[in-house]
Amino acid sequence: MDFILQGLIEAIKLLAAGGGETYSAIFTTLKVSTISIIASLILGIPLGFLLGYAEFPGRRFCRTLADTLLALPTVVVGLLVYAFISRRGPFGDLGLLFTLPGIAIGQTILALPIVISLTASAIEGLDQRLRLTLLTLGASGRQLALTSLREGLFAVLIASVTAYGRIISEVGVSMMLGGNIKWYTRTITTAMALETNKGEFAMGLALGIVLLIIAFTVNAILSILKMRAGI
Amino acid sequence: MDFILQGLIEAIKLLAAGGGETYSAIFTTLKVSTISIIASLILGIPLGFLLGYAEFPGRRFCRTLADTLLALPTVVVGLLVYAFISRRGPFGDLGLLFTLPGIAIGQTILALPIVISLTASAIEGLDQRLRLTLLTLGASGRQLALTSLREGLFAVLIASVTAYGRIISEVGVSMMLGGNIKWYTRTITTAMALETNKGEFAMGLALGIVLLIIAFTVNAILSILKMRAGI
Amino acid sequence: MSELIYELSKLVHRYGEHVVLEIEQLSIRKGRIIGVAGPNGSGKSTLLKILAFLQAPSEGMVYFEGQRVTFSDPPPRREATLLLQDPYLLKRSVFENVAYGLKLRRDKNDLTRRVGQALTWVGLDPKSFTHRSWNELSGGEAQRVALASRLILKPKVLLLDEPLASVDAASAELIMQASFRARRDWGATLVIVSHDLIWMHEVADEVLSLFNGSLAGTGARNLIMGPWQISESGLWRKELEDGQQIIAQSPSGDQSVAVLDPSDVSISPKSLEPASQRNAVKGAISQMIFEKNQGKVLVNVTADSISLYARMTEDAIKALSLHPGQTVWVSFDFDAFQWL
Amino acid sequence: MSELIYELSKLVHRYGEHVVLEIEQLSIRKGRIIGVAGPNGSGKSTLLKILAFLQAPSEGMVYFEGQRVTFSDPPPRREATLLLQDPYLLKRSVFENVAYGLKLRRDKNDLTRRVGQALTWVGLDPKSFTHRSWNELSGGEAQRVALASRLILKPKVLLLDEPLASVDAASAELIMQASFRARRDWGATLVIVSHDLIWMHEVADEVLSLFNGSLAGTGARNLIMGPWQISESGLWRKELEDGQQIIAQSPSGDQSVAVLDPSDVSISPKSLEPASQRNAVKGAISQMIFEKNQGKVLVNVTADSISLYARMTEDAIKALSLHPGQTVWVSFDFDAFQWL
Amino acid sequence: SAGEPVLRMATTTSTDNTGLLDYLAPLFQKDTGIKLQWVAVGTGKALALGRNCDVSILFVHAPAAEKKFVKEGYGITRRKVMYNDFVIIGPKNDPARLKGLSIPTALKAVTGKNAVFVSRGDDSGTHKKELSLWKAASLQLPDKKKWYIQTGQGMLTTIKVAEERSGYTLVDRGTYIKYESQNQGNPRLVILVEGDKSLMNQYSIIAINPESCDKAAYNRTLGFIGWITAPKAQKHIADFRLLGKQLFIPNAEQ
Ligand SMILES: Nc1ncnc2c1ncn2[C@@H]1O[C@H](COP(=O)(O)OP(=O)(O)OP(=O)(O)O)[C@@H](O)[C@H]1O
Ligand SMILES: Nc1ncnc2c1ncn2[C@@H]1O[C@H](COP(=O)(O)OP(=O)(O)OP(=O)(O)O)[C@@H](O)[C@H]1O
Ligand SMILES: [Mg+2]
Ligand SMILES: [Mg+2]
Repeated sequence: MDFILQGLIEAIKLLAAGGGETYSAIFTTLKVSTISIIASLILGIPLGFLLGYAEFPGRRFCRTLADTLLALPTVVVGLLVYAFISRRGPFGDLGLLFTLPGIAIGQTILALPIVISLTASAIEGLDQRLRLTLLTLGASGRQLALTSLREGLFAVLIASVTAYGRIISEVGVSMMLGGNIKWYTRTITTAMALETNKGEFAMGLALGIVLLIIAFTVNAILSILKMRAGI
Repeated sequence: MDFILQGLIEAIKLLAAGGGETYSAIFTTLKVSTISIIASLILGIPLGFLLGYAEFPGRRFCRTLADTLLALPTVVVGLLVYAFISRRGPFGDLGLLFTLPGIAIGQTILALPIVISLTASAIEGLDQRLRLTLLTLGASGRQLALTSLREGLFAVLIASVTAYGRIISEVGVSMMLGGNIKWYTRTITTAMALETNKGEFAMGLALGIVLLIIAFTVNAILSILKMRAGI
Repeated sequence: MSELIYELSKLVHRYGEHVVLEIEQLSIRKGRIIGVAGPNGSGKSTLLKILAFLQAPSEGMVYFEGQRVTFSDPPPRREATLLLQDPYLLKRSVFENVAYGLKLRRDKNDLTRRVGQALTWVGLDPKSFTHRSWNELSGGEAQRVALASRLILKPKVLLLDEPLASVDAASAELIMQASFRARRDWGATLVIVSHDLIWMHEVADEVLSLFNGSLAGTGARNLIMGPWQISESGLWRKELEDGQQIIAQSPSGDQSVAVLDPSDVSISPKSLEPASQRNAVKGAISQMIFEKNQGKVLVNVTADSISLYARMTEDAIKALSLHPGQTVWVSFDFDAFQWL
Repeated sequence: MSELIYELSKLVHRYGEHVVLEIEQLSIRKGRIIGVAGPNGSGKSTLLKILAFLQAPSEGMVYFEGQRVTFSDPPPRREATLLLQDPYLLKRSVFENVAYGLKLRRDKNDLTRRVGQALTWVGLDPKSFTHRSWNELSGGEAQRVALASRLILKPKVLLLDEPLASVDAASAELIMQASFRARRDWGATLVIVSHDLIWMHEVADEVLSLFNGSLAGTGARNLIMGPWQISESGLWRKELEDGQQIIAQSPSGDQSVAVLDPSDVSISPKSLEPASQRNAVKGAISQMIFEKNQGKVLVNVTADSISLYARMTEDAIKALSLHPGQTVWVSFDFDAFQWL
Repeated sequence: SAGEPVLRMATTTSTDNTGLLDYLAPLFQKDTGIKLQWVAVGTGKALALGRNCDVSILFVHAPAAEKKFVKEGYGITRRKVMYNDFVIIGPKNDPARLKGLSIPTALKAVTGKNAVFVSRGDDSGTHKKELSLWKAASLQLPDKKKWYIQTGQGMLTTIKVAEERSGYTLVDRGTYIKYESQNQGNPRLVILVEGDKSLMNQYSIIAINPESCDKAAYNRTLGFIGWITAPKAQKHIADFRLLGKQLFIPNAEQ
């Protein structure tokens, strides 16, 4: 029990200290998660839109597949990507294993089903009249997509927030593909896992709190932006 | 690379074998994840509904908080719950540590923000006229909630699917609170982590595939039910 | 005289800073059918939402059956049911939509029969409609399903916001019948908003006019839109496209809308010249409508782009032997206008 | 004779198994204003959606400006714009809503002025409306914003589905003006669906009637709803509540709707008795409407719960000196009915 | 299985990953009727679980930390069970030429050549041993050096990193044999330095002090300690093999 309080104190100390291992992990986390969320949104939103709007055979199956992949465990992602980017893998020569881009690839794959599934249901949930109205006003396919996304912005935002939460909180992929290498690929979560395994529960919790503070900051900024935009 | 193919073969073997360690882990996973998803839906849907519909001071802050908690790492949940149910913790006497109910508590906490946030935005996304229509037809508060959820069923379903994906794929909580005890609290994901740690990548992947087959089955059933219901 | 069901007093409603409703006093007696007319944005829907207890007014008091309605306590919402201007159907079958309110009240006796009856009231054949899904309906059919789901509740008060929008002529007739039936069978009080003045004068005991949020007498009104130009003489002038003109005293702005009481308008089958204080406009009779409640006739004259109503007695019409299609001269005073 | 803009041939549209539209042949000439009337569910909106290329017909051909429209290739959607029956505004300001279509076309010259102009056409003051949000509008205001966002596009074809629903009288007039302006200024062709027959006869060059998905001549129609009862003589009978009755030959079912051409109905100011093959119903004239395009007068007689139109010449009216409010006898043959 | 007496143990990953406990637990249950359940975690976490009374017995290999644990009163009756040894492994081509060197010279050679060295960096028994080796060689810990990679992960994962980076690492023999077996006896990393006395890896068993944890199943704990240190179980340990190689050498003091 007492390590909870200790963890809080420790968290403040960590943040107050400035520099050092914690800040290295914070920056690594921010760097990787930013790349991953951007990549997964760029890939996922158009796919989600297609899945939500377009009519094509097998659409229902694709939807079920995307929903299934919400259950993709980090370990599986880690293993699969590892198979491709390890020295013995087809992309071994790129030297991506145990690097930040390596982690980003894994995290992007992890977050993609979330972005796709939630975007698709956001689009499916839109008022039927929207599509007709846009076509009637002369929207082309791309314009239809952009405006629909903008009208469903609120729901697309929550998809992004959910995906970001998944990315920033995951351990398995960072551990396997990043290697938790100190000063280099150690993220807050891998550091946390390490401290916990060492029995340094207070320290583990402190890092967790630091992570949540970061997440809160990101979400608070988003919330203010949303309020400004009147959503 | 080769372990991917190996993993596929291994997965088929595991499932074909019947009984044994794998089936024990499958049943454990199904048992725990079912409890967790039901608990998180029972707790999360009403809270999400309140957050999406009710007007109260601090609502925006609560929303941001819920969004933040989407980034709750499994390790933090594990540590916090551990603090309470460890022998030295306030609920130590219940002997929940290293048991399935122990894991379920952690997973429920992990999934709650997903259920709450996605339900809240599903409710916020509902047509404004729905609320007025229901009031006009004489719906009481509870009836208003139930019908709104039913009208937003599609979005609430995707919340559940996302939460289920998170629950069934997580490792950290099961590891920390369940202890990965063979025949007892070992789930597919903790077994997977163990195999991977042991360097048995093919076996790890095989378990991952088994997990995804389970998730696919669940989602396919859901998809058929949705189709029947005409959603 | 029957008792009052509603009493509104010193009612003000604002959206933001903008006052959209300001009613000093309004009483509605039990069992009456009240029509509410008025241009777009005059506050009709806002008034109905307040009467349905869906919206608390910014200021003022609402009494329902003599009781002050506090909008913080759950108000007596089940007593009054509103058909929204833009009706919404639940994503279910027609049957479920119509039966929904009864199910909420755990009143499940004889549902099939009652749903069928309610559908028949609005002119929908139960056989072909009960099992349709909400999205397999045309606009007018959906509108009528929404109405049926209110009628079936047999509420004390029925508030209908534009029940005729996108409904066909036969249904307009049926909705009128349904309104009468509601009053006759279960003593309902009705408040109906519509832009179809003819229909409304047939169905309603009394038609309230709302202008800019205020009650402005009863009955139909002529509206003449701007732009108005100031003329040399200091009077304001609206030019019609055929060169005729309408002259008015002091509008509140060059885009003001002039309101003219049809009772202030006369019609002559013989040529009239504009006089010093009186407009004369040449046009053709496009419609003549009998106002049942007043026993008078509204004559609608179209002059170029403008359409004006004059209210006349049957005798005057007979005397002048007016008929639709006839060319006539309409006259009214420069100062007969109210301004919006 | 100007060229054709639309040609429809052997058109069939189904929802599931249910045929809702079946048009053997329909041509629309450039620059015409075509009205479409018909009861709810007769297929009007479906027809407009096909003309707007939003929906491919189940069968048949659509030609636009002489070209066969293939709905699989992107059809010429920018040439024809449809105002939906249940209009939808984007969750943006009024300005953004009205400017949206122009922005899609990357046509951003002078936007403020053009948006202001389009708003003025529909009777909304740009100053007070441009900056409002989509959800700060009354029903009729929203309807008119939706219309403005179509007018601003100056499309070759304007398809308006119930533009008058929930719009006030002044706006109805303005919408008529806007329709004429669209034809005059940029040669637009218009197809307008409305239940307001009077308005439609004023605005349209020609009014098509749809019944059960088929074109059924032009002009207004009387509808007499069931139930019909079989009488001893083998004829069918509808009883009015005041004891009068209407007799018909062979309806297709006891709930059938009878359609009666107003030209087949006569009116007499003197008492008439039902004859062997002819109905006579006593009622009162409630309206008289001048049909500009036909130069005839529609006389609307209300008999108990039924309302019937008779089409008469001006001279006949003058001769009988009919006027609203007057008690009259309406007569028509037993076999004058068509059945729905 | 609800009625079965259960003994809960926290242990390090090596005893679990090698399969030793899977092999011993059924034998123990057959002899005593007690069901052994174990949680395989890092040494530090194992000690923390012991401190919090979540397990009744520890089976770990970090002598210094263990002594401290007992001294603080959390543990009681610490008994040696078995040992194996640590070895330094590296790529077959041995770029820093470590083969056959003594431990201190080998570490100096690594430092001198900036050769990649992969460290567990997780406070595990192995990590603690490695730290003590740097100290014994009078070398400063090369934290933050580019060639010194601290994984903070388990042994096999750390070996994978070393393999990927063609680096050296310190490993316990049991895990190395497991690694060898996974690579069909033809691993990329081979043993280069071994046999030094300082490389001994002692596993001990500690009972949780029933005075500090009233819920600890002290009787069963004593039962297990008695069983595993007895000659019969000691022989089982000696018999436990992988690829035909013995992984642990029992050394319980009778
Ligand atoms: N949510 C809102 N926020 C701000 N202003 C609003 C809002 N809703 C309505 N208004 C404004 O309030 C006024 C009254 O609106 P209301 O809907 O009551 O008019 P109405 O008489 O029903 O008009 P219509 O005939 O067009 O339905 C209008 O000027 C409208 O622009
Ligand atoms: N999506 C749909 N699925 C099945 N049936 C439909 C669907 N949409 C419309 N219908 C049916 O098709 C027929 C024609 O509909 P349509 O909307 O064209 O009628 P309408 O003439 O526009 O009627 P209204 O005056 O009520 O708007 C109706 O009987 C309606 O019930
Ligand atoms: Mg309104
Ligand atoms: Mg329609």
